[in-house]
Amino acid sequence: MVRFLARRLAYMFIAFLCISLVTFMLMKMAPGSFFNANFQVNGVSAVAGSYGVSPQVMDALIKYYHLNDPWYVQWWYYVHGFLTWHMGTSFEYPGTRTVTIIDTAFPFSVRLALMAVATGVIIAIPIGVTAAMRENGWMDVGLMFFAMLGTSLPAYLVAVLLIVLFALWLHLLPVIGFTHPQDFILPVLSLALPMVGALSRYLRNSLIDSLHSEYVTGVIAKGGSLSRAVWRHALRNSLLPMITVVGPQLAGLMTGTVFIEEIFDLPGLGHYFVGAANVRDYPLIMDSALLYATVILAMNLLVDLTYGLFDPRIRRAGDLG
Amino acid sequence: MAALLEVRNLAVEFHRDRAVSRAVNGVTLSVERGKSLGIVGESGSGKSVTVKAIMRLLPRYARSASGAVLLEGQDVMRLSEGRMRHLRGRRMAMVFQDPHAYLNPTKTVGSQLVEPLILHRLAAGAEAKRRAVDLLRLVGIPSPEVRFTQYPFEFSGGMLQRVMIAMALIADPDLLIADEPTTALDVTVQAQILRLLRKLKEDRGMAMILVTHDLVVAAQTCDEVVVMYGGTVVERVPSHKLLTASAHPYARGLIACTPRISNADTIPTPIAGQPLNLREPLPGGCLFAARCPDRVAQCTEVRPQLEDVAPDHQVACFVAAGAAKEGAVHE
Amino acid sequence: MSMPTLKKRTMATLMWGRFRRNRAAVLGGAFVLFLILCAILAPVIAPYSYMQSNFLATYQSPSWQHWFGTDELGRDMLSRLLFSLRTASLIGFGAEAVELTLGLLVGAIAGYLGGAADTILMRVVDVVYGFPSLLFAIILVVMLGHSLFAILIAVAATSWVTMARIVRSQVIVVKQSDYIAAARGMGANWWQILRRYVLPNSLGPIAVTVTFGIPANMMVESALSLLGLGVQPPTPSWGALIANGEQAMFSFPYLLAFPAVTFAMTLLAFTFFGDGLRNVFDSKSMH
Amino acid sequence: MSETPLLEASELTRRFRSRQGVMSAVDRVSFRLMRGEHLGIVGASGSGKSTVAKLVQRLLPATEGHIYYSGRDVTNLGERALRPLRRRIQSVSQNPYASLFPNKSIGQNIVEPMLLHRMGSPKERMDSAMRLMRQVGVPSEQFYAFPHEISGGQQQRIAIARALALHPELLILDEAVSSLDVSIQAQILHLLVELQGQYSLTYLFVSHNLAVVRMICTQVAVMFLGRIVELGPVSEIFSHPAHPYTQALLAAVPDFSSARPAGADVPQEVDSEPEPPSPYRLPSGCRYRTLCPIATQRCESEEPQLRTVGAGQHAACHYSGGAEAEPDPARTEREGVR
Repeated sequence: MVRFLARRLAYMFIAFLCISLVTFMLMKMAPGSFFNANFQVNGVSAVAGSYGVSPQVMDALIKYYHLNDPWYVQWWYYVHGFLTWHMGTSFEYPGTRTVTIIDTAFPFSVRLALMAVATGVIIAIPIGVTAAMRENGWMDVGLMFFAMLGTSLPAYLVAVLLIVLFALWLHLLPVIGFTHPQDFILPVLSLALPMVGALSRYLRNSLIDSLHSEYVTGVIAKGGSLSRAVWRHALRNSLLPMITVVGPQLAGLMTGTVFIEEIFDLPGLGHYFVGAANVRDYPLIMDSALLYATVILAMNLLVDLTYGLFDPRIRRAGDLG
Repeated sequence: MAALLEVRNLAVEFHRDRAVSRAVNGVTLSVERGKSLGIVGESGSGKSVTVKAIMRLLPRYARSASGAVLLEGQDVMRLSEGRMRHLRGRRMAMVFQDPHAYLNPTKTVGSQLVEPLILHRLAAGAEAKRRAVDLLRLVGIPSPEVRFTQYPFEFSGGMLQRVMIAMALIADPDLLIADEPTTALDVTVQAQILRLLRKLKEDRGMAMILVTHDLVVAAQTCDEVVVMYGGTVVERVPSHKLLTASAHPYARGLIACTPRISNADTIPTPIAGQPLNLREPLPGGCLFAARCPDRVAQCTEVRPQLEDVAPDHQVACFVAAGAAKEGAVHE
Repeated sequence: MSMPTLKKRTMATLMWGRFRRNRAAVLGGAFVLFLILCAILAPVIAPYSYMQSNFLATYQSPSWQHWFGTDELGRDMLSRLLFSLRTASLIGFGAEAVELTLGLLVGAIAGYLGGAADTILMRVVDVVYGFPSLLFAIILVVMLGHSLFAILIAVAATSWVTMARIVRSQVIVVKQSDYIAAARGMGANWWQILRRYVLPNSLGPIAVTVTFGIPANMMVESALSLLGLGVQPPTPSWGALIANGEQAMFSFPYLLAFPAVTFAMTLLAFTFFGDGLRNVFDSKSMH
Repeated sequence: MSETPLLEASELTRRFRSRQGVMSAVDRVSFRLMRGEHLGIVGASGSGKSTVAKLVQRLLPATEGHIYYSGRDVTNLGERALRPLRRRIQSVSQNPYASLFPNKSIGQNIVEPMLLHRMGSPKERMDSAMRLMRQVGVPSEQFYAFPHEISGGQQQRIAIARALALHPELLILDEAVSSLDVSIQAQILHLLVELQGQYSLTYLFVSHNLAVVRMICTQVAVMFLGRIVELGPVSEIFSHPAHPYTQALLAAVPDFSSARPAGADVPQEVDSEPEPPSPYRLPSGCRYRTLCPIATQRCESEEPQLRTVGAGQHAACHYSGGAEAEPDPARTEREGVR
């Protein structure tokens, strides 16, 4: 188990380096940078210009940001900064370390994503179980139709439709704001509903496979009821593969919040990222991209580990090796 | 002596994808307390569906069109699902063909073994475990305490089949139904499991139904055998007469084409033709008529019913029944 | 010897028969076909130009002249929707073609060869799988510019790995099947095996993935344009139309409703069609 | 013995590596199969009998040892050089449905090998496919039926017809009748006997069913955990098996002669199942000794090799047949210790 973990962590680190390298290269290869784009393309930069940057200051800035060093030094500067959590200063928000931005914005995004996943799983399980226990009945067909709607619509479209429904017609919920609990209902629902669609469909199909499998017949033959077979046996076995679905969903949500943050004007990291990409704020782009990559990689690792913990076959094999 | 279980004219149809499959077409059989009944037939004969219908374990798309399944006179087909649950595992228990498939792979063998006790509120906790471990020892599993905490994948097929047998017996049922319990096992293991089943039946005085495609296994293990073809019983015969004195042409054909190790220099005589296609409408007369070497005109017109040809020996065949009557007259 | 007259049947006829019974899938498929036609014929059937503004007819409610109304510049919404369908289809199908090519190549090589080639390729796939795909697309679009081609690359850049994984696992399943062993036993060489048996029998899940991949690509495209990172105006795109409609939704709800509903219907049509395909190819339904 | 065997395996070994370690699925297996003879390979599941079939067909590479075909070493031939050979060796596997091409009709399945070897014109191929179909007893009107539309028995007939399409010399039947009902099994066995005469085939017949092997084969090899423990003519081995494992195997087969008379015997005790050794951790010496009723200390220290115990009969047991059959000093010693 320890060896397995060590190997996975090593892979994870290599993947992290690759991702940082590719992101860095792309950023560098692109025409224009924060400074020369603002100076040479636009004449006077909107941002840098407002600080009255002279060529001397520019030189100082370039030096400060290591922009004249060889590429690998610059790259390492980002990676090292990220790994030691001593990240550099944002271009766009001079004087503000990206750590500060990340520190306030990232927890916000994480909270949003976690609330969405929790909501999604809590709604999806009863829907999946209900549909599976009434396989091909009208309840099943109806629920799965709505689940299909959920899977085929992106979160932001759901957000728009929810806004139309709750804010425009019913005047029930606020659309803008992020201070009161009710402000979060629509954003969380927008993220959760597409997930409910995917998860409940998955759960239903996997439960039905279980319900058709012999071991459920075995439980019934002992005198167990269908609901015991579902809750005590089949659900447990279906939740296991569902972890592999939830993991990437959660990772996807982390970036999916970008659009929701835009639509509802929420101060999450995605919101900052879009701004940073538009003005080529290298440090902020690099650091948030690396952060997201780390989260996704960690999530994938977690999925594998959980899988191992739940499956006795893998767990026992782990004992041996 | 009244039968423990009596099945009367049971019929089961499967409706799926707008197609009808007539799996069981009127099965009548009975088992007495302390006796064992073998149900033999080839795939598609309806033997497995019959016992699953007795336990009411058929999938939802199965329709039991008619008939009665009487357990000590009580028709289980008319029971509510809740009442039925009290019977399953408690009065009638079942052992299946593939033990690895019939156990939940993610739970320990022990937790599944005590489940009937907990479900039927017979025992729980340490008491349930003690009874389970005792039973594991009884069915011949070495170091049962250790085995109790292991998962199904840590068992060989033969070992796991012993666990399944223990699980079926733990609530002390009146009737044990074993559905092809040794088909997936090697011959040496098969011999051990069959011996175990016979021994347990004797010791506990319960009734047993053994479903198998192997006539020799049925003849060696059971007191009485019914032979099925096309979802009907074509012959009911005491097991000692099965291999030597069976009367139905299908039963005789099956015996003739079973490879025998003692006399294997000749290739067995096959039964002509293809098995019945249950998705097509059934023929009007005898279901076996199309493949039967002894067919007479009557066979394609009227479906023969089980008739006595000797005490305890019944056949659904005009020719065989006729011959028996003649024999009786001549005597 | 006389040849009995036999009616030739192929797998395709069997599958069509099975597909036809799923009404939702047939409807979805028909709608997808209709959408493709609309996208191709947009310049012919659009009643107006998508960029021609008319300041005398801004914010017109739906009418006989303008079925879907007009926007703040007086542009015909139906025409703009038709052209945004064209944009979405170009990205949807174009990016899917890129994904399919890359995924088939990588997945088939990894799955078929196995061993070191498989390990290396799958490590690469794992790394790409770790990429935050939407952020990566955003970076790519910002860096490469907002051309159709850049968006296409941005959409396909990370999503090909899904295809590669599916192709690989499918190829492995097929490769281990008894009929491939039979083909080897007959003396078929690796190319014959790949072309005659592995690919035809891997097609099902790949076709299903493609069917679900196209609307997924459309979603990414519209999401990018929602952020203002899509194709540049005046070329219309669903995301931009929806973003636009959202701003005016309180006064002119039809500006939001039409693009949102058409887009949703398009995505649904693909989903239902894909679901039908999956049922057809599902090996369990073969029996 | 001057004749060259059609197929010869010499010290054939196949090892598999897995998480649990290394195991020899097939361990130093040697046999000779003469043209017109039929060799049956029997054993329990996991004995390596199917692996032998795959090895001689060159579907799996051998770890060690050699395969000779008509005297020619084909162990390391490349795929291209193997191609003409493949025409002469064909196989039918246990699961006909899985081995037929699912995307082709049953007729096209039979055409396929001819197509691969560019035999005849399309018309000729179709004609001979239909002829083969009729020969194995499937109406040629069903040419365009698909494998999933016909019964298991029919599928096996088609698989046999497909194997015959290339006119092979050696037909490998890997549990080819095991999944069939007895009435269909008997039909297929008849078909096999009939075809063997017509095409002068040599069969390598892998099966766990001893009765079927006895009917079809002239020679039999009994395998236990990767080793051949007994080898010889069917008539000898079935009438007086020399190896304790063969004896146990034969005793376990339910048979007509041992059918229970009325009011039968009741087994007195429940035997617990002796666990066969793990293929990853074989016992020292003889690998059957932990299950063997006559095992001694010698069996623990010395691995028995196949040796002649009768007319063409070979067994890998220190105590079967021949001069060494009388009690060994080591054995009495063991009993003394007990």
